[in-house]
Amino acid sequence: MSERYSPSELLICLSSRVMEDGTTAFIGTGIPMLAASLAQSMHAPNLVAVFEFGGTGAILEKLPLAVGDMRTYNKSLHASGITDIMETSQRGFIEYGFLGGAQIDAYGNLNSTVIGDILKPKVRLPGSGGGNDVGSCCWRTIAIMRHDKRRFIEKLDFITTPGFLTGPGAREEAGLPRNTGPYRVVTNLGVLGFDEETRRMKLLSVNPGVKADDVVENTGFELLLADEIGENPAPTDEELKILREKVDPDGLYRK
Amino acid sequence: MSERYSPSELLICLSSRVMEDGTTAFIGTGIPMLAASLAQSMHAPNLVAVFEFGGTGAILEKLPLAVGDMRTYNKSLHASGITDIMETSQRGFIEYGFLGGAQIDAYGNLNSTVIGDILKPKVRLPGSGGGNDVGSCCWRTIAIMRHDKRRFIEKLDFITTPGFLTGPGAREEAGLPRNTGPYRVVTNLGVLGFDEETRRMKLLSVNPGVKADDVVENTGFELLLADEIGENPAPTDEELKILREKVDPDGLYRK
Amino acid sequence: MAQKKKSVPIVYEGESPLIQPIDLDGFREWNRKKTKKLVDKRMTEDEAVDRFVNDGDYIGFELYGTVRCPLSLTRALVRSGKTNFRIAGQGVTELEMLLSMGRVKEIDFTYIGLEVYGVSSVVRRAVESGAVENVVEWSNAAITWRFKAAAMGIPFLPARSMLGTDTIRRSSAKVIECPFTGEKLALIPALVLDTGFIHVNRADKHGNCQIDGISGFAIEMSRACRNLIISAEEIIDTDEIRKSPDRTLIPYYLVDAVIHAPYASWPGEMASYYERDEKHYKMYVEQQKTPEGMAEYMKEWVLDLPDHQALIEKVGAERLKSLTMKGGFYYE
Amino acid sequence: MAQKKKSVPIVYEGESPLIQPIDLDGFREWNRKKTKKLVDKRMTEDEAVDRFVNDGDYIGFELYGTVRCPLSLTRALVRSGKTNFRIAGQGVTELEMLLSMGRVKEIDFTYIGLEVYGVSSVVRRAVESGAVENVVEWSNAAITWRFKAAAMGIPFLPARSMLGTDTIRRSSAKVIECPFTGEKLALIPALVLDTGFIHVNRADKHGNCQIDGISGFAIEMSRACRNLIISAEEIIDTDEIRKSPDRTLIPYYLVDAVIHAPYASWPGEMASYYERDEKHYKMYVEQQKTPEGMAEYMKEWVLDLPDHQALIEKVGAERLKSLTMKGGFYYE
Repeated sequence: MSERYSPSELLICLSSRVMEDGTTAFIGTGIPMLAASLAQSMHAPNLVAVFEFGGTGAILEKLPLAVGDMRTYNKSLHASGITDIMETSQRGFIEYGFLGGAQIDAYGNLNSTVIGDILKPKVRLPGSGGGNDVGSCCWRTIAIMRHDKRRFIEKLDFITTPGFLTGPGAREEAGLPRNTGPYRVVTNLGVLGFDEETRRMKLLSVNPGVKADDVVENTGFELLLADEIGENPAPTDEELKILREKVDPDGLYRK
Repeated sequence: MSERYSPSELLICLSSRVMEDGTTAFIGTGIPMLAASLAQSMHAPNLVAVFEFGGTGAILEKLPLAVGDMRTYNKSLHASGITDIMETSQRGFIEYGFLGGAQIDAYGNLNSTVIGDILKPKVRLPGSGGGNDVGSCCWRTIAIMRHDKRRFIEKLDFITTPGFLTGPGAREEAGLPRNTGPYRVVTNLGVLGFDEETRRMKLLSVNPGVKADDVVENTGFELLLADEIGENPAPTDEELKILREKVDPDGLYRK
Repeated sequence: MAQKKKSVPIVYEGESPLIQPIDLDGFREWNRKKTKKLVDKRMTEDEAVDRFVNDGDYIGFELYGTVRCPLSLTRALVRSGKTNFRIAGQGVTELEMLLSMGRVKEIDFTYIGLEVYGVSSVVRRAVESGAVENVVEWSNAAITWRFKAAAMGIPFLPARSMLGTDTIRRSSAKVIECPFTGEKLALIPALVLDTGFIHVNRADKHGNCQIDGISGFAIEMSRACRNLIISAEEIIDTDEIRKSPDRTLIPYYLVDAVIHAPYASWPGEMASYYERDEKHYKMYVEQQKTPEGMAEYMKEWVLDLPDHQALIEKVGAERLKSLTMKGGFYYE
Repeated sequence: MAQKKKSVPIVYEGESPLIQPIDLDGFREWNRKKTKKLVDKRMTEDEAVDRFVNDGDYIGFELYGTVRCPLSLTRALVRSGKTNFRIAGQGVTELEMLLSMGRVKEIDFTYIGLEVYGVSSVVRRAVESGAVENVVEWSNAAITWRFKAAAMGIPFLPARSMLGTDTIRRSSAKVIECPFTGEKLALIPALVLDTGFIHVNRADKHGNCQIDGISGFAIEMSRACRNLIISAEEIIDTDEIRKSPDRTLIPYYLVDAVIHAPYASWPGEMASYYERDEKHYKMYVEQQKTPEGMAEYMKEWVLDLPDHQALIEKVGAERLKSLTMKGGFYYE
């Protein structure tokens, strides 16, 4: 990894590039927040940030420290509450949702509830929070993960948040809204998508200095490979400048 | 009927006296509004007026002209919307609800939808509005009616709003909240209640100058009579003074 | 998922079919395509009606009685000649105008009447003659819960109202035994409007809306529309919206058209702006009693006027000024 | 009513029993008895906890992360010694305080974590050790819909979330085929709290409450409590409430106790009043990592203090002043 940018900065830039202009994105604290703010300054000035506890359309000038803090509705267009936001998502208004987790499987299902048996937990994790709701009702979800074999595994200890569940048609069969599901997985090794037919995870592009084999080796399930695997451009000078001077001037994510 | 007061003024005073202090009442435009306002000035200073489209706890200084006009939340404690109010009622917070209708039967069911067949209406009436909701979820409803054989009938053309439906246990059997139902019917002839056992309408007291037989004769179904039928005191000087000077200074209801 | 074989009985079904079918995934796809950009949506009433209303649409108006009425839009709708509407029957003057012109085919009916002034003669003529082909009954809470279900993105809401009556018999609701409590429960189906009309106190050009005082069913209905047309007493800067985002009841992304229409609620009232024009309203109440009277009213006050500005001029500045409040819904 | 013999399948049932049974008619009777009079409900945190909380109660806190936290009430609750609570697991510091003291028996769990600072060590210890006897899973939307169902007076709300996951398997939700659309739908059961705690910006002595900015789930939870205890940064005159009744989010009749508690959300933030005390919070995050550290924190910052005033004095006026905002949630 180059010293021009930190691992976090790379993730922020990669996540930022995924989001289209003129769409809405469900933002949690941390990397998604910086990614959305960077996207607003780069290619997506009309990206609408939506925060779970009620903020819509904030001008992202200061980094929120908590998912419902004042900065999530600073100069925003609408400050309501969690049901209004979750129902707006259930109604189909939210395009992107960011997710994280301790484990992910080939269908993009996520675990943020427990390591081990739920009835005798080895590690009790924070739980679904809004994760399951984002994974259920946003049109396209983007998971941001550290990439290793402990996290990218064949069978989750617990499915907290739905990806494609057991494969093609499983979301619809379960009652989840039509044509929704995982879209991208952004990791320290590359960017992954999902095969249209099998709904299994597929490597789309690798990060600078990373080879496709590295990604395969660090994945605990059989990973599909795109016909042509691209290379993600490193963060540009412009991205880094905006990120450091405007989005994260206190350098919280420069490490 | 004495010339000291108008028929409307009598109805207002009778309705007013029914309401206990420290309770809530669902108020529609017209007579219920004046009755609540009079009650606030007489025996029930803590009567909380609730209006269907969102006003709670207004100080009833000016007569509303429409069910959601500014006067229904003038200096009120809470201005919300119809779902908040209806759900507050569904949660059991509203004690009294006022109702009206073109027809009423022995069980206090009301028709405000149609005269004749609903599929070939002779007279299309305004419909349920909030009537059915008030009759379903308030603890005790008070119907205000003109008393004659065309209105007090054996079988309604249409049950718009539930009274005791077909009799004892029928409300609960239908799924309506426990221990709710019709409480009083206030008419130009007297005040009626409902028998605890049969849930049928029962004459409790007659208005000044009216005899029990007059009420029976003007009722189209078999009317139960209380063991002792009282006589409703005429509007007092104090009631009339407050009504005319404070509640209805423009004399809209003095006719 | 492990499957347990159980079921809950549907103990009752209202006999009216749904006038507007439930298609939540279709609504989701529609909402996905609506622009999320802050574009200028200001236009005239005529443009909005032209672009967002079609013959046969299911339409609805948000208001209560004669309060906060989208009447400038209603008049434009009447003048447009569009017809065969299916409507959610809450409102008074709006529906009487459409009914008197024979533009309404089906009604989800809650309350259409003149409150203290009694029954609507226009409604009587339209329904008793059979001109309206289909009338379905609901309570006021039920119709709002229908909007609320759509606003929540779900196919129905449970309720403890309407049960046991002819109102539910003539509705499209169902009654089940609750799978949690075993008690009977009405299920009120979602209702998505093709186009909704709402008049608000203030909006910015993108459609972020503020409403003073009670909000009726504006929050629910605004979220239950494929197309949403807003008229506003005042157009304000988006900076004003951003200063108090907790006052935004209808966010811009729901809105397709914004019309600056002062006094749009006249002869009805507008909270904190103006009171009802009682003199005109009483005159209207008299005229609507006969077909001829109503036709005359429609000609004079709707059809012969080219637009809302012409109405304002016809009513006259002096009359409107006399109705205007000094500010705030706080009588002194 | 004519009966049609039909039914809808319950295709799935979550395996956790309801921690708090559904009794809507009981809730109605409770609500009927609550006073509707405008009485003075001001009291101290200790009095409120003493009067309105019992061992074994199902309790809940309304807040989001470290924002608008009812911490003066939480500290009083800890000091009261009351225990064996069943809780709705949304919140962070409140629950960590109770969990670290072994006061929690069962949790309806959504998210308990430190957001950017990671997992809660207190939660790990309490759940992994089995000290908490029963943990039921929900999503954030689902827990709020549970309050919303109770607030609406109905036994459940349908949802298109949680479906197909272990989250629903470990919940008490059910899945049915929708009687209108035939599609699968989660049914989220109502949740009525025995006692709820909410911190607001302003309240009058009767309990009419105003909240600045986003309202989280205050509207829903306030309507889903048998007892509701409010703390407020400021106590204002009822005349102020009456001047803008559309700012009242929680009406007085829901409220049992009103506590004047400036800086109650410290070390968390309070919209338009003060920002989070990052220095103290980071220290707390470190201390909660070990049982000893957490015990020390609890002793110093909760158990050894007699009341909220003592905490305020311990934090110090200068520190609090440095966190205080100039006004408005509008950064310049």
